[in-house]
Amino acid sequence: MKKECVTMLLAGGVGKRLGLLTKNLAKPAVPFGGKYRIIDFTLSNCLNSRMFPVGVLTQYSPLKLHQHIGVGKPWDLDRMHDGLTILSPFTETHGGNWYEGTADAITKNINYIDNYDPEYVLVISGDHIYHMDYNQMLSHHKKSGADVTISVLEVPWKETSRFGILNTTDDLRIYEFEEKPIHAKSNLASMGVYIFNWKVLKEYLLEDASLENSDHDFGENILPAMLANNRRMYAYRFKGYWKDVGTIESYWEAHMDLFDQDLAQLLRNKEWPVYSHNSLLPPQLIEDGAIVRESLINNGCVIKGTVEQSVLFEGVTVGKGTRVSKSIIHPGAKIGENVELERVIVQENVTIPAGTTIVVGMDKEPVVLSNENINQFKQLFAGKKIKLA
Amino acid sequence: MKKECVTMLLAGGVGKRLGLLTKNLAKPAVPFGGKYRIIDFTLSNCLNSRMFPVGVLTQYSPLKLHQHIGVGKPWDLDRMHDGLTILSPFTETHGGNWYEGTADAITKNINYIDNYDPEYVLVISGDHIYHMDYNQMLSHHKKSGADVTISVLEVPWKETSRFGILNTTDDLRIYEFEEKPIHAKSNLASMGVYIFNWKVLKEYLLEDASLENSDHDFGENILPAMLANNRRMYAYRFKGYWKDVGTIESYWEAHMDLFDQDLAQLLRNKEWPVYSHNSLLPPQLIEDGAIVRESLINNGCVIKGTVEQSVLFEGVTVGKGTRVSKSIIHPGAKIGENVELERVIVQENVTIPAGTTIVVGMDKEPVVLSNENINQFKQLFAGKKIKLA
Amino acid sequence: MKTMMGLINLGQEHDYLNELTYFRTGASVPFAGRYRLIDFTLSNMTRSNIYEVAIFAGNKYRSLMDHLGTGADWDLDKRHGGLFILPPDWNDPTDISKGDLRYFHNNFDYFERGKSEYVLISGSQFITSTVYDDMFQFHLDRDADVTLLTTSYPDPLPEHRSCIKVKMDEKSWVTCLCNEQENQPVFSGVYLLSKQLLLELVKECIAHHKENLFKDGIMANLERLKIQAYQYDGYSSVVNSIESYYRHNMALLEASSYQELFFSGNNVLTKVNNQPPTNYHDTAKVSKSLIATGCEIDGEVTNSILFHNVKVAQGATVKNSIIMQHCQIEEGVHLENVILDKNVTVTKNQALKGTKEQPFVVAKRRTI
Amino acid sequence: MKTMMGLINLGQEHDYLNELTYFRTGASVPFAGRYRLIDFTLSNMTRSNIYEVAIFAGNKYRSLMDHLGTGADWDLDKRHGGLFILPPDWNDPTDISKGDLRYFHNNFDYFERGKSEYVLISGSQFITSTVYDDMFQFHLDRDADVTLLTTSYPDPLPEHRSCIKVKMDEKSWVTCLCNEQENQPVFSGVYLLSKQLLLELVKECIAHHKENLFKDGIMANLERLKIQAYQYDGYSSVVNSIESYYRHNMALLEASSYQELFFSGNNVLTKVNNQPPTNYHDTAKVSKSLIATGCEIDGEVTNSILFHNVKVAQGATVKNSIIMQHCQIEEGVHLENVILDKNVTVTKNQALKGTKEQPFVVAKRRTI
Repeated sequence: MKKECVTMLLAGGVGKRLGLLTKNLAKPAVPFGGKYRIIDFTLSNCLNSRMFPVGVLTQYSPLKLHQHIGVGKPWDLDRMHDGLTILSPFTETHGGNWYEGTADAITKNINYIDNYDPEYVLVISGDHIYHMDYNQMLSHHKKSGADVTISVLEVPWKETSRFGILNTTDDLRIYEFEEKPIHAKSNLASMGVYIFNWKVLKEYLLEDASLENSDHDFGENILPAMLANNRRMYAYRFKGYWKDVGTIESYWEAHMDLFDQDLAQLLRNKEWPVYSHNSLLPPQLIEDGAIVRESLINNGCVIKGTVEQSVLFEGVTVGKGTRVSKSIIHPGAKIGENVELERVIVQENVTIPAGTTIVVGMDKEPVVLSNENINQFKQLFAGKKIKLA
Repeated sequence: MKKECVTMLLAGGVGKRLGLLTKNLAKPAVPFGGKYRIIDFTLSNCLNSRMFPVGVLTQYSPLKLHQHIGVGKPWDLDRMHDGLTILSPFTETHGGNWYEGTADAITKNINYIDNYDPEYVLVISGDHIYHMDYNQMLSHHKKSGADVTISVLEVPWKETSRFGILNTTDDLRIYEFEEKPIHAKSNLASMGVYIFNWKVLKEYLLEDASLENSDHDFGENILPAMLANNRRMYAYRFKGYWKDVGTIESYWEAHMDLFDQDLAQLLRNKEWPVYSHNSLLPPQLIEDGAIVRESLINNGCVIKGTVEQSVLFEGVTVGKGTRVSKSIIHPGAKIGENVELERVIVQENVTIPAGTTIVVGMDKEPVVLSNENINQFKQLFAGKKIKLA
Repeated sequence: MKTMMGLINLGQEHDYLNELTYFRTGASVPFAGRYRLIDFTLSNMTRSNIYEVAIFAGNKYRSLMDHLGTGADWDLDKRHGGLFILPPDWNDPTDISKGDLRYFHNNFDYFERGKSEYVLISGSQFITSTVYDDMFQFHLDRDADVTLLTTSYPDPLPEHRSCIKVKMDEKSWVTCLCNEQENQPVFSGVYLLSKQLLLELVKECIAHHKENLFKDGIMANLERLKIQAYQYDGYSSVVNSIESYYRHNMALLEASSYQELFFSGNNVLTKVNNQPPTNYHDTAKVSKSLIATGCEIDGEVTNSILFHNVKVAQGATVKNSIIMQHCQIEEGVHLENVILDKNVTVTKNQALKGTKEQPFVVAKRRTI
Repeated sequence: MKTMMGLINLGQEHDYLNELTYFRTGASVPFAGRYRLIDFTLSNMTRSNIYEVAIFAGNKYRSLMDHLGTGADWDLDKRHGGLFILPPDWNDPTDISKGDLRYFHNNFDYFERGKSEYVLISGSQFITSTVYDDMFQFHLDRDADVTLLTTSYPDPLPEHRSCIKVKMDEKSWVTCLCNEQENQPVFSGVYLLSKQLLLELVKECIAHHKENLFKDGIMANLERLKIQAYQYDGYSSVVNSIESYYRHNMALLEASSYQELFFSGNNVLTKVNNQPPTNYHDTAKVSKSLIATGCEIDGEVTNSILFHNVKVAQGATVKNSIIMQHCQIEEGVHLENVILDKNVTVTKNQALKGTKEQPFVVAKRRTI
């Protein structure tokens, strides 16, 4: 079956800087926004842009991720011939075959792509929170006659040192990459969204695969090689919210962004819906005496206490006399009575015992609570309030 | 979600003795019977016995197999909470995690099984052609109070040396295993279908996992250890057709068995249907002058020549003046004009050039034809008839 | 293995919910913040090892078809078995059947094709969350012809008046089925019999120009058939009037009832609607309320039920009310003892007030 | 991105296939050994980047619902978009609409909900295998109000008599739509317009008490609307009578027609039926025939079409006939120029014979 463009979604990231959140979970599978997992934003972009087939490349701790994605039903990507396929590393006749880098992951699936005999390949990752119409970018790519188009975001000049920066001519042709430059010449940061002409990309992938000391990585190897060969590489300006939730702090921030009236549209934009598995729990019950303000709450929550500036995933209970503030509570967590939580992230199914107080100051990194460390906290600070300020 | 029994389907087999048929294909994915793949029989057994959830353990060359199985739709195993899950090896934080034996494959998925908190685990493999009601075997297992029940088949005494033989007391309690015994004491051969009490099995799996020089194999390690400990192990008699299509010869034989009126029921038993993906091709067209006898033909075939005692998968064309006899033709193969084929297996999408003759005698192993070797045959025997007799 | 198929017979249910059933059959009336009445029966069936369910669709079945879709949300989008919506589409000129028997007559082939030997029949007005496996085992163990699911209510309510009461002997064989006002166990409308017996009774009823399977086939044959009563003690309610509909919605605001109905067993399955979590804004004031996802709340909500995607503006108050999906409550509005059907907009500063016995019901798509 | 939704309008089609449409709508009549007539249109749509398809179901729609199931077999079992079967289920007492306009009136919300700006409308009698993407691009490029799919037949056949003929100028703007007997391009029943225009025309027609969207909304407005004709040259046929039905089935026994219809593009999608390969026994003698899977053949079959699961016993002969699924032809039977609807049994030594112009049609489930 011939398709104009095949999408390859890199979902193998380890997400080291997310600490406990990615202990047994691939980064794209980390819960987000009271209902979603991070990868839902990218998969919904694929559906809303009508960009399929989609090959999803997984590697690290993929169990939950595979369960979540399944055959792509929530995103209508369960299609007969051009839907979603999970591409994990697999055994061949002689031993294993792990992906050794982002480019290597594509190289090992050249057959999958060639099945569709495409003109273009869209490469994206499942790590970011944003809405984007890839189809528009593809139209732009076709018009410009580029070999590669890289989507870029204008970032504040003072933050350029945190990003991969693209230096371009006025017509957005790229002549230089700078990884986290101290003195940036441009504020156009790469979003990790690429469209390649497949013929060109394939050539570079095969070349790169034969190099022994290559990391087989797009940013490190493939794109620089193309630039060195003077390939036509263009930047494509993206406007809108885009966030790499790569650290605990940015993960927490992205949630607080959801209380901003404008950014609330990230979840409730009817023109660009974000899809996920639906909760099977009954509506939330707000009991007599509860106070709920500036918060996002999902099905099955039972609230007796106070919830402020917090995001509660499904099935969370909040006991009487308890205050949950500036926090993110993952599915099924049970917060006992007379608890005080501020700026914490409570993991799935964790029970916070009655009387616990954990208040984290704005200058400290939010604390991730698991069943293990909540016990340590309890032992360490038995009877005392924990303030990390 | 609690379930009484979890099914674990071992589908990682290499199938070495099937030669070309398993060059790039896991054995369970090898085409069978004009429409099916070998694993369809086991998966249909699971549906017809209402034995789910099913965890399918894959490892070697699983691409086609994964595509074929998907989420289990053809077998109605695409269920919300208790359907089919593909369990491939995956990476953990530190390196890879290949399955090292049949028992190891289960050990590495203890969490999957424990999710359902089952009393029993049914272990089967995706390599055999048979109809079996596993639910009946489970009832028997429960009644007998066994720790393990092993399904057995009475084989002709002269063939006992080809099987794993179980020696039992009169009430079918197992007291000894013999692998391919020269002088068998019993003709009860194991079919590789086991039901374990999960608590007992788990104990043995964990014990075995800690042994350095174990092969982590059910037949080699787990069952002998249980026997040594005097666990209650019983045989369960199965009656009916059962075939391990482990060699080219037995693969061919099993196809010829389909012309036996009784065994034809293997494919057309309405009480025990075998499900697979449906062909999307139009009905077969038998043209003027064609002769078709004692054959099974699928959709999309266009027959101008003669077909006898053969099985044609979908989309096969047979040219004018051609005779196909005692052969198995995989999907999409094109047999040119004036060809003569006897006792061959033509692989998917292979083109047999006009005028080719390949006749294999009954004393030789049937020949598997691929696009590569058909060219070699052509060069070697240009203009000559090939008779392997 | 003996198995049951499910049959939800809406062919004999009336449109008893006034404004709420102007455009839809009773079974598809929204309930408890995210469900439709039929979801309870349907979920009970699909959890009970029932893999094929037929629905006699009655009239006004379009919203029902829309709600049920492919059946995927109940795990019924299957190739073998699955969900069969059987609307009244009669084309047989020789057909003499009447009442709900017409559905059987015109769908005989469906029953013949099905593989299950037993049929579990239910309506949509008995609301509970359970599985029928124990009842099935009970039916087999007792070797009954028919088994009725009964339950008892310590304090009889008005809605139980029209229910059939069941008298039985000490071995739970049914001795009398009638509408007496005594406090007897109530028949839930759920019963179980073999397919063979069912089809015999249907044929007999049609041949004798009868109109109602249960009344004419089962009740009238009480002497001849061996009928068992299977007593069920879980949380349940009967919804057969606006008043009982309102009351049983409101009952779920009690944490104990909410827990009993929704958290004592499996989940009640319903149509997926992909709403984001509900957004409580700065000025929101919510208490004792059941709130679905996708709502945006700036106002005050007390003792009420909001379905998905309801907006309550700042300065609006909603009290003792049921507000269905996609309603908009604008600034300064006051609602009390009101039921708004879906897609209703109440414009600025309007006030609507009913009583608890007679809530004010607004039909769907109105702007007030 | 501009997108189309599909609408298969059976609301204005008649039951023109005698015995074959006694119990089913024309769209669900079996065709070409494994399909139903509607499969062709539906497959064309789902291949054309059309992700939502509505069907105005007409009468006798039960077999249609049964055939379409969840829509999975056409990749239409989706959460957003998908397949919507809209049967005649009218409950609006204020409804004054007539004819196929009633379907629009009673399903306005469906059209309003849909996301596509364009609607491709089709009946079920034009049989071809194609995609509509080029026609859509043509419509956009020409900036037309309406685009009609037309085709030409070098040798006009009886079935083309009742088709609408299209006259156009050199820029393919339509100048005349009429039923003249001249050999003009034939309108296929497939046309395309914006949803906005469609709904305007519908409202206008209803307000003026009209009865037929195409006749009263499009043909009558030929002056006012900019109508393009998009000429299509692929293999096609029009099936609107028993005679044309029989002839176009038989045409597919020619290898060239078979290849053109089935192998020139994508597959025609139909309901999955899980049949094993067809079994040709020792005494089978088959030539020039189209055979579906699941058949068991011991007898002689010439110039015929067998649907799935047909049994032809030893000594039976089937000639120039169409035998639908699950038929049993017993020993010694002779059939010639016959159409057997499904589930027909022809008992030993019976002979049935029709003519090519008037084949002998046997309604389903008969035993002869």
